[in-house]
Amino acid sequence: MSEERRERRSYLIGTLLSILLTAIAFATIPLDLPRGGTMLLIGISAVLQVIVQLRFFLHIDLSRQKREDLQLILFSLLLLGIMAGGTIWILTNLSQRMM
Amino acid sequence: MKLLGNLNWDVTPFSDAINDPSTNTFVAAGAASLVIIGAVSVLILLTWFRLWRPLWRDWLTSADHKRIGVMYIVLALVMLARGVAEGAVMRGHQAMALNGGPLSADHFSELFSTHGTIMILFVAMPLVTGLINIVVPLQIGARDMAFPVMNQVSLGLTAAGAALIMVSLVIGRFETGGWTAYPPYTGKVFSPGEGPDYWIWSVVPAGLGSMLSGINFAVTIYKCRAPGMTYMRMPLFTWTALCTAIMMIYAMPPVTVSSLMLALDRYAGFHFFSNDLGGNMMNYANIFWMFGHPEVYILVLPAYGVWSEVAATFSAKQLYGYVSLVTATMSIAVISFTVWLHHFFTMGQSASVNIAFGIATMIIAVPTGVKVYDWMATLWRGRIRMTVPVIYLTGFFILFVIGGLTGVILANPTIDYQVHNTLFLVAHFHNVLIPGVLFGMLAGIHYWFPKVFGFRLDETWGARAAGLWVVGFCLTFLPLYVLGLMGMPRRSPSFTDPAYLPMEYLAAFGAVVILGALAATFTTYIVSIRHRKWLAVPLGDPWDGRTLEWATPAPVPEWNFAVIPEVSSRDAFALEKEGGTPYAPVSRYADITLPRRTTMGLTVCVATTGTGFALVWHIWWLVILCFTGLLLTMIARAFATNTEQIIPAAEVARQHRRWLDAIAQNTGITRDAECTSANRGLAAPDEVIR
Amino acid sequence: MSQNLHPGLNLGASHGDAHQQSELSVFGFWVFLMSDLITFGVLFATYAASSTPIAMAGGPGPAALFDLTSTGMQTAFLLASSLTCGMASLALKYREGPRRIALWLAVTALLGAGFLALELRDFADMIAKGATPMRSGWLSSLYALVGLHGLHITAGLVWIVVLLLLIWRRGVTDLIKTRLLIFALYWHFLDLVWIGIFSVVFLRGLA
Amino acid sequence: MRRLSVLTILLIAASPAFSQGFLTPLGPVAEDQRAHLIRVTAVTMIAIVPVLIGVPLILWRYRRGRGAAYRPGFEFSLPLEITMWGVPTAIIIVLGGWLWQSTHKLDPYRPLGPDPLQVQVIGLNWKWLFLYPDQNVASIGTLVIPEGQPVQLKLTTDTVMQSFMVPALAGQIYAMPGMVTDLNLMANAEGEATGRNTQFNGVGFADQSIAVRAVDDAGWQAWVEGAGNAPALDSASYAQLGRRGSASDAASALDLPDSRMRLSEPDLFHQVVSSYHDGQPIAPDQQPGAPGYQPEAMK
Ligand code: HEA
Ligand code: HEA
Ligand code: CUA
Ligand SMILES: [Cu+2]
Repeated sequence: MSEERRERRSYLIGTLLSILLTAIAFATIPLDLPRGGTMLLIGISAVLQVIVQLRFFLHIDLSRQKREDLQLILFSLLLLGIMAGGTIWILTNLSQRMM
Repeated sequence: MKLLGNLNWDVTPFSDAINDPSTNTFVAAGAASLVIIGAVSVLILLTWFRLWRPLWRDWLTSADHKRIGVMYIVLALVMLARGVAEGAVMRGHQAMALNGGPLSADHFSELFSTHGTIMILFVAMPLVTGLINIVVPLQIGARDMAFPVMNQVSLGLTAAGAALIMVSLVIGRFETGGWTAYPPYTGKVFSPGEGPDYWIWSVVPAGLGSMLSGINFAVTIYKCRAPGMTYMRMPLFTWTALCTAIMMIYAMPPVTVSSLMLALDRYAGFHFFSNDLGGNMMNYANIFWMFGHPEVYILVLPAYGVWSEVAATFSAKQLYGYVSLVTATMSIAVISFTVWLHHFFTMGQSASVNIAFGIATMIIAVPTGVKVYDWMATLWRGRIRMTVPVIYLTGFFILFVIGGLTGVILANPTIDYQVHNTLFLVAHFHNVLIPGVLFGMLAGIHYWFPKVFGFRLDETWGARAAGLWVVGFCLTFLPLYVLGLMGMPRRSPSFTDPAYLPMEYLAAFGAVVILGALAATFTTYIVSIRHRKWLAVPLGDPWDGRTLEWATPAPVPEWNFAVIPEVSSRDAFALEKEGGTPYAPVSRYADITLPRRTTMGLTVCVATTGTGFALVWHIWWLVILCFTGLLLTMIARAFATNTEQIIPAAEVARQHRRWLDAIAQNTGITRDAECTSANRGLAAPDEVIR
Repeated sequence: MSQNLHPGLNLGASHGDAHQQSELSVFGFWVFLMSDLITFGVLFATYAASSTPIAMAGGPGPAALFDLTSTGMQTAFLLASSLTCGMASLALKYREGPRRIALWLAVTALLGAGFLALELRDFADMIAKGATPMRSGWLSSLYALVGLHGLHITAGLVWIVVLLLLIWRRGVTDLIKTRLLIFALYWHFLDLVWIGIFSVVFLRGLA
Repeated sequence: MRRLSVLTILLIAASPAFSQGFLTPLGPVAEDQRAHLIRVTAVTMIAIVPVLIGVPLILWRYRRGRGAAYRPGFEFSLPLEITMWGVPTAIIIVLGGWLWQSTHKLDPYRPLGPDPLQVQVIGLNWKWLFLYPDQNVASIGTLVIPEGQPVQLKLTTDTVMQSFMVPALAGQIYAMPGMVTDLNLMANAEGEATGRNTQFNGVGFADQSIAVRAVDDAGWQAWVEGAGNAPALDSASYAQLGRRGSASDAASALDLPDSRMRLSEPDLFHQVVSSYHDGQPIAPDQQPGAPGYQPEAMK
């Protein structure tokens, strides 16, 4: 029973942290900070929230059993970065040179 | 509302031929008739020989990875016949295309578009997928794929795409913008007909099917290896299959997305790639090649795997440089995701972008070179038998390095500005695809054929075919390099410069030789089937193999291994044969659980083909019908029970013991008798070095 | 191996084969999700590259179309549904009997449907303002990205219905446990993608 | 180096056949491109030739039954590994360096000298239209440039994507509707060359070639002045050009004595580019190059 309670707590913590990070991200808009700062804040809270959800909802951690899943995710993120980053790099470069 | 959407009698090539008789329309009508005649005669033959039941029971509903693999390869062969014929027609046309040519420009452009699409997605891809399906579970000591039913579904999706392309020959027209289908040319405004829709709805299911295959292969290799089969003990072919699988998983989504975006543009008036309202056609090229480039390495990696197995087996040596080969394979797989821009160096991006992708491209030459050298070192100080696979290997060595070299040349933006979109590029990719991928698959098929069917392929005809392929290839494609350097663009329905003619004639002659090679290949199969008693190798090890798949009878029973083997080294079977106890009796057999036959794959195939066809012709009720059917099939599968069958231990024991007995009664043969009828599939130890 | 191999999975002691098969399925599904991630990634990149005046082609832009309150509410719905989905996993793991599981699943479905309803309302509002996907390249990529996520959610709702039917017909068998676990992965993954969407599309658009 | 010269001789021997390609260059860019091709090929041979020679040798020497040395366990050798990885790596480092340098040097956007001659290029189905805004000359399917002077092309299309190439002068660059790409080139001497579109764009693709003439100063002046009394290129005649057909089709439809027209709307190029950016959809019958094109001016 106590294990169940522990796990339930972990879901609740995850939810609370997610709410907090979402709130921070949304708050940047009415706060009207400089654009760069806003983007940075949004970006950071998004990344953090992804990590939070991976940890508390999807139960990915550094333990041995999970290593395979974690490696899979990291590898996918690498390729995602290459593809999405590459696309943005290429297309912005192109549109700068073509207008 | 029109019940049949845009369909009517005028969309068939027959009505064209009647309304406007000419060489051009007759060729089209002839091709369409061939498809119809072919399909009808297959139906008649099946009925005549009463093959419907076995076809249904043993093949179409089977979830056995070996049978699914064979079906992939048969699909590839059917499509290959069309692809090669189209290649030959194109070469014939171009040889007469000074200021014109027998075919219309429209027809010629349909030809290169179907040819490219078919060859890449419905020949090379199913060959690779089929071979992996057959070999990998055997090499890693598994009973089947991780997801046998999904395996069937993947095949069904691929077959649906292929079926739609075949239909396009008879009903309507195919797309004319090449296998890359760049918009805006393929958009609604410039290609209002059904052509690009055929392309889209062939590519999308094939892409999904390959993605699912990739997942299946990867999970199988990750999770279903026999005990003791650590990563660094896996045979090289399995390693290449793993890397290919990973690439399928990540490289297929882009093409699905870009094709569906094109579909949204065409069907719903979106503006992803249109000229007006902020469309961006450059993004299409970008996404397509994010798939397109990894795709060509998806094809070539398993061929590299075949070379590794063939080189080791037929030189009777351990593979040289296992770790290097594994490292090289993985590097190629990863780097291939960083080079896609080399297909559009000339789009106008800055030098820095071109440099980054150009250098990344060149880097691939390093691991590829390492592999080539490793295979040479494997042959070095071996005892090489010049069997058919080794003839292909030789052709590969000599020709592939030339193709690789021209690849490295293309990787230089400076030079690519000149030869991009010319026949130089066409020569490059045939030069890597044919000696690389297709020779590899042909060698692999020759090598593993006895494992699946229980008899070898005829060596004499096999060698003739291999020789013709090599000669035909050189004659057909090396001249294209010259034409490319002369500035002749690819996809040219005609030209005006008579200086092209000599090389065009040479290439056309080469295409004739290639047709001969194709005929010799089919003859090989026919002759071998005729002589199958003579060529039989029921004991399962015709080549003195080194890896686990050879430690089973031929043909392999449905459950592959009577008991799952324990592995303690690389080249496990070779080591057993040298000093251990190969063919050891088993004391305890257990029941074996296998998936039951199912019609899942077939249903998906039919429903997907129907959906695609209905979408092409805007027959909306049929779209809804077929697509709902597809969804319901999948949902129904969730409720299916009783999906497994059990092979009783006694049956397993009976068959296994019978095989062991046969082995005990046979003395085996040395490698000198390998290609004679004395070869029953048991390898005797080689004589000691003279 | 312990029962904790995949949290939420409670196959009992004597199910060696089932455990093996379930591990295959779960891992296979992870791999599928990663492939799906690339699909979304391509659309994200397309969207980002289309967030230019040229791609907006003189049509309405983010400021005219986005409604932060609605986005916030959608986020809340989805997050809450993630939590209830987690509760369903817990019920699966620690409680015998199907009632609780079914209940939590049903709540998840309702929250998901609420999300979808809000999203559709937003789309309808945008269309009413003339912001159809046919209006500009930017809008095409917006609808494609957000719409694909919405389609995933819809598929998830159908999936829940199938699961509920299965539980009703068969009770909580091993097979259904694995499927529930896979569904949970899927649902949480969609929440992850949504984080990307509200950050990259809505917040960045208004920043 | 000997191999390099052999290769050069071979290429020169074959040059009549290459008369339209970049292997017989007419300008500095193509010259550099050819040199780069030869350099790269030569260096790569270091890695390729051993395979071409080694494979037959090995197959012969170690064939079964010949009784040469046999070492079935040979599977690793450190020196060999180092060579196998090292040599290709070294080659790629060298090639990479050259790639870097030559790609920057030959960036098609880089002018080849101060104050280049401006030419605007519009790709149509299936012809190229050249506009000389400073000279008020337009030319269909023929590109005339003064010899020895840098030329800067600005390219766009008024139809699908195309790719412009004059092999003897410079490599190709894509041209796309609503967008402008650059290509800089120059002719070293008087001469003629052929250019084309290399990106497939429909049934007239093969006809979309252009005659390129590099002429001396007098020839250039004469050519430009001769356009003064040619028919005017205005929106009506431009609409005619948007119809599908080759350059000669267009010339006969417009009754042109030769390829030249008088450019009466110097802003034409920008109008074409911006027609894709005015926020209005383009109906299929208003899209030049489309099968159903019915220009408004002619309805
Ligand atoms: C795998 C890919 C593949 C293969 C095998 C081929 C094979 C051939 N191809 Fe090509 N081709 C492409 C891929 C391929 N092609 C692509 C992608 C394009 C670009 C399309 C576009 O422009 O968009 C193209 C375009 C293309 C063109 C158009 C060029 C242009 O743009 O101007 C031409 C013209 O002649 C041509 C010719 C040929 C010929 C004569 C053959 C053959 O006849 C050569 C001989 C055939 C083989 C070597 C196959 C041997 C294999 C077997 C026999 C397997 C047997 C199977 C079992 C044993 C199970 N091809
Ligand atoms: C199986 C298929 C296959 C393979 C293996 C390759 C391999 C390579 N390809 Fe090719 N390629 C295609 C299929 C393939 N390609 C296709 C289908 C297209 C065109 C599609 C279309 O437009 O329709 C294409 C187009 C293409 C382009 C685009 C050209 C253009 O559109 O203008 C480029 C440019 O960089 C390129 C480069 C390379 C390189 C560098 C390799 C390298 O991997 C080659 C590596 C191999 C070697 C180099 C030989 C062995 C090495 C050694 C012996 C040792 C060391 C060598 C050195 C150090 C140099 N390819
Ligand atoms: Cu092409 Cu901008
Ligand atoms: Cu490539």
